[in-house]
Amino acid sequence: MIPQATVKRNEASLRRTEREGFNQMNIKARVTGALLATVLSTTAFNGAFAADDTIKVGILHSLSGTMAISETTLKDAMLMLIDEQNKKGGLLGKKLEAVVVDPASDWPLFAEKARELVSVDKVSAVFGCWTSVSRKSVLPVFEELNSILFYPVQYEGEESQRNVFYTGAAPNQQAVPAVDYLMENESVERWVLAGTDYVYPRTTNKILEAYLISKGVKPEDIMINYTPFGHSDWQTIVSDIKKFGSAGKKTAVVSTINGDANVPFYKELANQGVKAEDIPVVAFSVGEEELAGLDTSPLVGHLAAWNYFQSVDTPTNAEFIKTWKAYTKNDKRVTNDPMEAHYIGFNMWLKAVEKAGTTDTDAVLDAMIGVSVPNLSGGYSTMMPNHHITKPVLIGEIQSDGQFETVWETPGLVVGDEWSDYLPDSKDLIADWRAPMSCGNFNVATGKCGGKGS
Amino acid sequence: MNQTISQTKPKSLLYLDGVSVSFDGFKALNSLSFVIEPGELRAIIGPNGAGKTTMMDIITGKTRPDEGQVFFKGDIDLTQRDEAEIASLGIGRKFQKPTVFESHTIWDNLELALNRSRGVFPTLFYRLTVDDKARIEEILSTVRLSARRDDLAANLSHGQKQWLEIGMLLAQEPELLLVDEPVAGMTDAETAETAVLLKEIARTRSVVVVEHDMGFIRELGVKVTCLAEGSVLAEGSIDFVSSDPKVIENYLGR
Amino acid sequence: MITSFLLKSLDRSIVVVVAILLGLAIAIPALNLLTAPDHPLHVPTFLVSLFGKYLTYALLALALDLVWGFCGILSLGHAAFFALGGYAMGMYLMRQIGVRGSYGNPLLPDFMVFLNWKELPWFWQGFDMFWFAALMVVLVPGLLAFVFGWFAFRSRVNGVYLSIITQAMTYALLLAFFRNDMGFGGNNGLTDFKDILGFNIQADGTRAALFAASALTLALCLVLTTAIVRSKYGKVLVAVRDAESRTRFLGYRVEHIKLFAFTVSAMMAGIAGALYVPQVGIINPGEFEPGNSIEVVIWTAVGGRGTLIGPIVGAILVNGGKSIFTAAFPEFWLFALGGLFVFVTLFLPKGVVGTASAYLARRKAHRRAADAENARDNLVAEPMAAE
Amino acid sequence: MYRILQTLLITLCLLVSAHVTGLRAADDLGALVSALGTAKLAELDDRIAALAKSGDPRVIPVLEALGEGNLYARKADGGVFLTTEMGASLVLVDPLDGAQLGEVPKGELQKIKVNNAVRRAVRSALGGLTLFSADAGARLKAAQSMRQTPSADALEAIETALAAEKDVTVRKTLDEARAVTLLVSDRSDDDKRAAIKLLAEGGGREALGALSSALSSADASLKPDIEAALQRIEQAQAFWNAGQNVWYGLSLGSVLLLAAIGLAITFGVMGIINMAHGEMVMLGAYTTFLVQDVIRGSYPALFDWSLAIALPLAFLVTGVIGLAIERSVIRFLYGRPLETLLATWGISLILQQSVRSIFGPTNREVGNPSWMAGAFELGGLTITWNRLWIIVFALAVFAALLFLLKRTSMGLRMRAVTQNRRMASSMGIRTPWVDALTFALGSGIAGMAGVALSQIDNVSPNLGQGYIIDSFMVVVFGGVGNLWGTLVGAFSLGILNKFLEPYAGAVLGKILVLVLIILFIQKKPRGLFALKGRAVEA
Repeated sequence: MIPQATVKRNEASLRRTEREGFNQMNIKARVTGALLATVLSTTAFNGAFAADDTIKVGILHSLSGTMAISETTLKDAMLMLIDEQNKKGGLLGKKLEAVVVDPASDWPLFAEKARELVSVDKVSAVFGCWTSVSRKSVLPVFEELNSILFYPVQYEGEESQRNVFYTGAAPNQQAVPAVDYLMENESVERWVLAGTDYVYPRTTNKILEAYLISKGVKPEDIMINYTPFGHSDWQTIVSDIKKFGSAGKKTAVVSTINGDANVPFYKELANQGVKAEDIPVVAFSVGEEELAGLDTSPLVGHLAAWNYFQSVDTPTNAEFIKTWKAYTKNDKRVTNDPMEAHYIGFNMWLKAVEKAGTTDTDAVLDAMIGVSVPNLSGGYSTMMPNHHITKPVLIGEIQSDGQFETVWETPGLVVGDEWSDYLPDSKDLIADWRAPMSCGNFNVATGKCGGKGS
Repeated sequence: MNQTISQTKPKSLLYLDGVSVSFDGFKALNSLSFVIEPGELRAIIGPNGAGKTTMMDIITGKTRPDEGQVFFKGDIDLTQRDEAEIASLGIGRKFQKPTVFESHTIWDNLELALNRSRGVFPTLFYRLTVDDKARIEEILSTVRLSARRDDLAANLSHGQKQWLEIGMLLAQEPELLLVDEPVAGMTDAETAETAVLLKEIARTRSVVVVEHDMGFIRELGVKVTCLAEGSVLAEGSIDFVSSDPKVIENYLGR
Repeated sequence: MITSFLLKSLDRSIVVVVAILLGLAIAIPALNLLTAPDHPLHVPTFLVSLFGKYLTYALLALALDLVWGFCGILSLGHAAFFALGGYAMGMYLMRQIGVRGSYGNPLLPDFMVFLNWKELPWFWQGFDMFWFAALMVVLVPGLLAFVFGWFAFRSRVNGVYLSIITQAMTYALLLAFFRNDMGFGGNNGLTDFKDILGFNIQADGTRAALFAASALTLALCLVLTTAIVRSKYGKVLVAVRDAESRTRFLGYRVEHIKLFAFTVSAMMAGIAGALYVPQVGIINPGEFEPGNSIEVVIWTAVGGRGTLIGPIVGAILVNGGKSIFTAAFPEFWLFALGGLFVFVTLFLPKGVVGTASAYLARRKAHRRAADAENARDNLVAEPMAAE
Repeated sequence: MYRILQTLLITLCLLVSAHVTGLRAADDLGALVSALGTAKLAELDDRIAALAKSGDPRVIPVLEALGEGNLYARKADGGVFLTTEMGASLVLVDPLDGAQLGEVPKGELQKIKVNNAVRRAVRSALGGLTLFSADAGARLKAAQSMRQTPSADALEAIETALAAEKDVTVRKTLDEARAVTLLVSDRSDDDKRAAIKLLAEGGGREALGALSSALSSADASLKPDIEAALQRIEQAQAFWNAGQNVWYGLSLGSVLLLAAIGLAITFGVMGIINMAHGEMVMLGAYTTFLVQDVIRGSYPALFDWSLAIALPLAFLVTGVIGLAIERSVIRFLYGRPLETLLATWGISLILQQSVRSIFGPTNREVGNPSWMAGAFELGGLTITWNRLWIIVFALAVFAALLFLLKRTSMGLRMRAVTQNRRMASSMGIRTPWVDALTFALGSGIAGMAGVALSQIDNVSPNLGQGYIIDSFMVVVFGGVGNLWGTLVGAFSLGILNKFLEPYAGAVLGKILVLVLIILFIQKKPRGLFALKGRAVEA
């Protein structure tokens, strides 16, 4: 019985690289696998994978529930990247095999599925998560089982973990430059920090508030507002913004409003006539994907800060967009920043595995630091010892075709700063995962690993 | 009339005075007054919508009157109490439509109705005593359901359900029993038997029977009150009431 | 006769289920800890936690069944009690982290540090002690249920209205716990736990022990609910379900009867939540999601409400299915899940266990009817013969 | 003064450079336009000013195109053109004489990049140029833009325009623009005082902004006047704020009403705990998307009619789906209301996932027709058109439904069946058919609500879930089975919510509303408009 199961899996994995056969075989194999694993709960294939001739990559993105709207695209992007790599001959002479699961926007399920990917499917690395809470939920799993997670979304920072690589932006790679831009180019003096009430906006706004005050902005010129997830009635808040903006000083809105709530927010902005020339809104969570659901012509000129825009004019990007459209068989599919983050992360992992000559976690973790791969905006991104990467910061204005046009960009690359310099409790902390320090929260003031201590 | 009633209040078992209630403008009871003496068996007749069921709702605390007084045993104000309290005071009620606990056995139905402490914890730790067992057996034979004690109440015939409900009322040991149309849907034989049963019950307590079946009421042979449009139309023996022209016009319609 | 038969068979099946649970409580940890990883009977830790989670869900469904199946109160807010119990446990686990947090603050959890909280809020006091947290696990959901039920049952809020306001309750709690200002970690909730009662929460031994604890608790609660349901109080519960005003006219204080069941049920749900959290490693406001409460109802319905084993079977079936399908058909599993709910309501209104036992009962009844046919004459002659 | 000098200097330089490099340019204007093509973002500001300075009306279309991002430079020779899009290519138009110059692939041209600063410059330049336009609308826009961004240079132009202006509305705006501009100029304090007085009387947010910025730079002697004016405006604003809150409340109430009204039929009248109700709303929104998609692709001229087309279609689509659901599932569940909850929850999962499979998980674009975009001012209230139409639409649907139920024979049958099924069927009403139609009606109305909600919310598979709980709250709060209850419930919850929001914040406000509903149900266990009487509890 045991050999039978193994044979089945192998057959399945052989064919899995073909897109057409992919779903069916995958389903079959996985049903068998999962049934055996969960129902019989035997060890039918513990250790039976050693001879597998594929390298498995886990994809942990919600395909249903509230986050499917953002995460499904990333799943498709990963499948495309894996597909492309297999066309180029795979990795270490083996084919790559994607293992897709659906954590269904349910945070505890993220942890369960992560555990399943690592301990049952024996994947070599996992690409996944979107929300901070899903990442927090799976962190202990990756730590315990010693596997690797690539996290592709901009986040609040304040974290550096041995088994996680953060390929999205830290606050200093997005929020701070955006505020700088508005201060310098638009001479903004009054600020509305509007966000969804969760940890990313809270932290980002804390950092921004400290930063703005350090730049001489008066506290009464800062208005902070939080709304629940999926907030859809923005009338009061938009009119408050207008009111706040009519104090005779140039005003801007820094929006950390999340996903779904953005469409009604922008619709209300447009209808109440808040023009970018008067009160520009700069957003950190609005990308091409979010704008696809909107008529953007009344929103022209509102801003977003990212590390990548689809409109970036480089040959690598053009190639990437072409492949993406061909892969999804949809000429209107857009690309966005988290997709680029997966692109960078995936290529870094490939390179690190080649460098290490194995997919063994410890070896890859060591090899990752210092790896440098091209990003889509024409430069190179490097994995830093704090497991964050270097990126350019781009400020773009919304165009009437739903794209962004870069109006400003940092002269060089910005290194992701995991522990913000503007928060009192984290300014003394750094992360460095190279030996001998190997610490995610080293306190430079006390010279000890393990946070602030006291 | 009011004067005589207030004089009878202290010794009467049930005392209603000037009770009115309306639903969405419809006056279901209009200054209704009457008295039940201890040990009395009283029949109440009246056309549909005369307020018979509403009267029972008020006595048992299901509906609060807009105005008027309702006293039990002289000085217990029923308008201030809820159903459970009133039931514990000793007023039992049988519904028009037989209402028994269908997913319980006949035995369990009676056990639940037994007049024992009804709090959460007493029921939680209740054990069937020898006395209780004997009492249930006794009622079972009174209502002629001994043979079916372990059957689900749902499986009883309509008439049997009526009896079971009467049995439950007996188990409750009320001082006053309100019975709403006990013979509706019964065969003649069952009707006659029910009359016997009610008379038997009335020996130890007061009973108020609401019924349309004039034959049945005649069989009971007790004082009759006729209600119409929410107040008392006539009161007296069955012959007296049924010869009253107002009653004939309003109810008997001959 | 049918009832007594049903009761007897129920008795037997409950004994069987309790025995299975006790067996699992010993066998699974043993197979996990004592066998080598490549042994054919080895149970990987991954599955131990997964099964442990199912058992806590089963306990939650059992708690719901006590009020829904036996008392007719369809609570669409039971996940709230579950989550509150979970939060109480989460707070204890959070306090155990101590200086091992990212910021090394001995008193404040990480999320408070980076939101600049200066001191521990009053409602976090005491949670460093396990006994206190354990007490809160039952007291907080119990108290909420008591207060909520006190008002609702006294005003005779019934049926759909009650369901909707329980939903409003869990929705309001969801929004409240989402707020970072509440001091429960906002959307991220509580996570990154280190140890429980001094044992490393990620160690295989701890996981096995948690599994065993879940199985034992479930068995205990099953026995407890059986006792409740079997007592005269349990009969009153069913009476309230079937004919509430009749019960009232018999002199029972229906609001007290309901309140007790509701509170006990909420406490059980709280315990389930407390066992759930250390096994999945996170508690966050998502657990208050009204959809979660509806799912619990569905597990109960699938298994069979009004039977004590049904909810346990239902919770394990549906969640097991979910685990398999989310991995096997990530894009299509919702169709399967949705289809299952429609199928069960249409074709198995009594649930899996209900239908099975009704089938058995019918077969038995048939046999009995045949006997009765033969004995009819005797029956008329001797009314007591059927006893 | 400095600014004028600066502009003059730069214009001079430009003119010189244009002469030097632009020997081939026919005239100065041409050179100025071409200079846009080679400018960096930071330089554009000044080159726009230079163009504006020319005062030539031919500049207007060029600046407009620049602001809208339709001005391109040819990569080959740097020539600057107005363009209109034609598929993958652009139609070139000569910037000055408006001659069509044929189609060119996009790749050959380079868009002249603009940012907000440039757009502002374009706006104020256009303001100066169109102040004397023959079209009153254009003049009004110009006056508004001058009021928005006052610049002392423009004062004389405004005054000239004011002298000639006949149109009352334009005059009023110009008056305000003059006052605002005067405050930043170096006119006498008396003039300024008069301006302050005028602004204080007119009120409005722009005045507030202009006055508060003037406060910081004004002479000490003017400060008390400005402060008094500010206070006066703020008082007036406080009054309007209350009115604005009522409006927002009504608007939120109308959204709640729309979301709940279909449920008032399926749940309120039929007693089905219809968890798939939100998905019907979602399907209505997707129907709108499909209609707009077809229109965008094939009949762009019909876009303003898209909602009118989508409404009956959405009603049909969701009605038919509702019919199918009723016939295949619900009809087996009458009399078991709590089980309808489970089955419809299952159906809602299936519908959601179907939409996700067909349309993808991401948001779909549904645009506002022009008559639903923008806002107008009513006294101190800002009223957005889409909200206004949604209120009108919600009330219309409500009225139509009321009429249908109370005044038509179909409605009579529906009420008969839901009140006493057995009696109705014995009177010859085909109850199954009426049930199916009633459910279809409820679903169809939910679909129409979806058309309206697509105008203000995401069109995504999750759309319905956001409304389902609120809808149930509204129906239960209003009293199950009572349409008027739903109406009153929706609007009172909407207004309550909006009055709580400024004090408690959006989240806490919502929590408070929920708690209040729970408490209210204790007080009135059957909602606001409960049916009373004996029959209810029997």
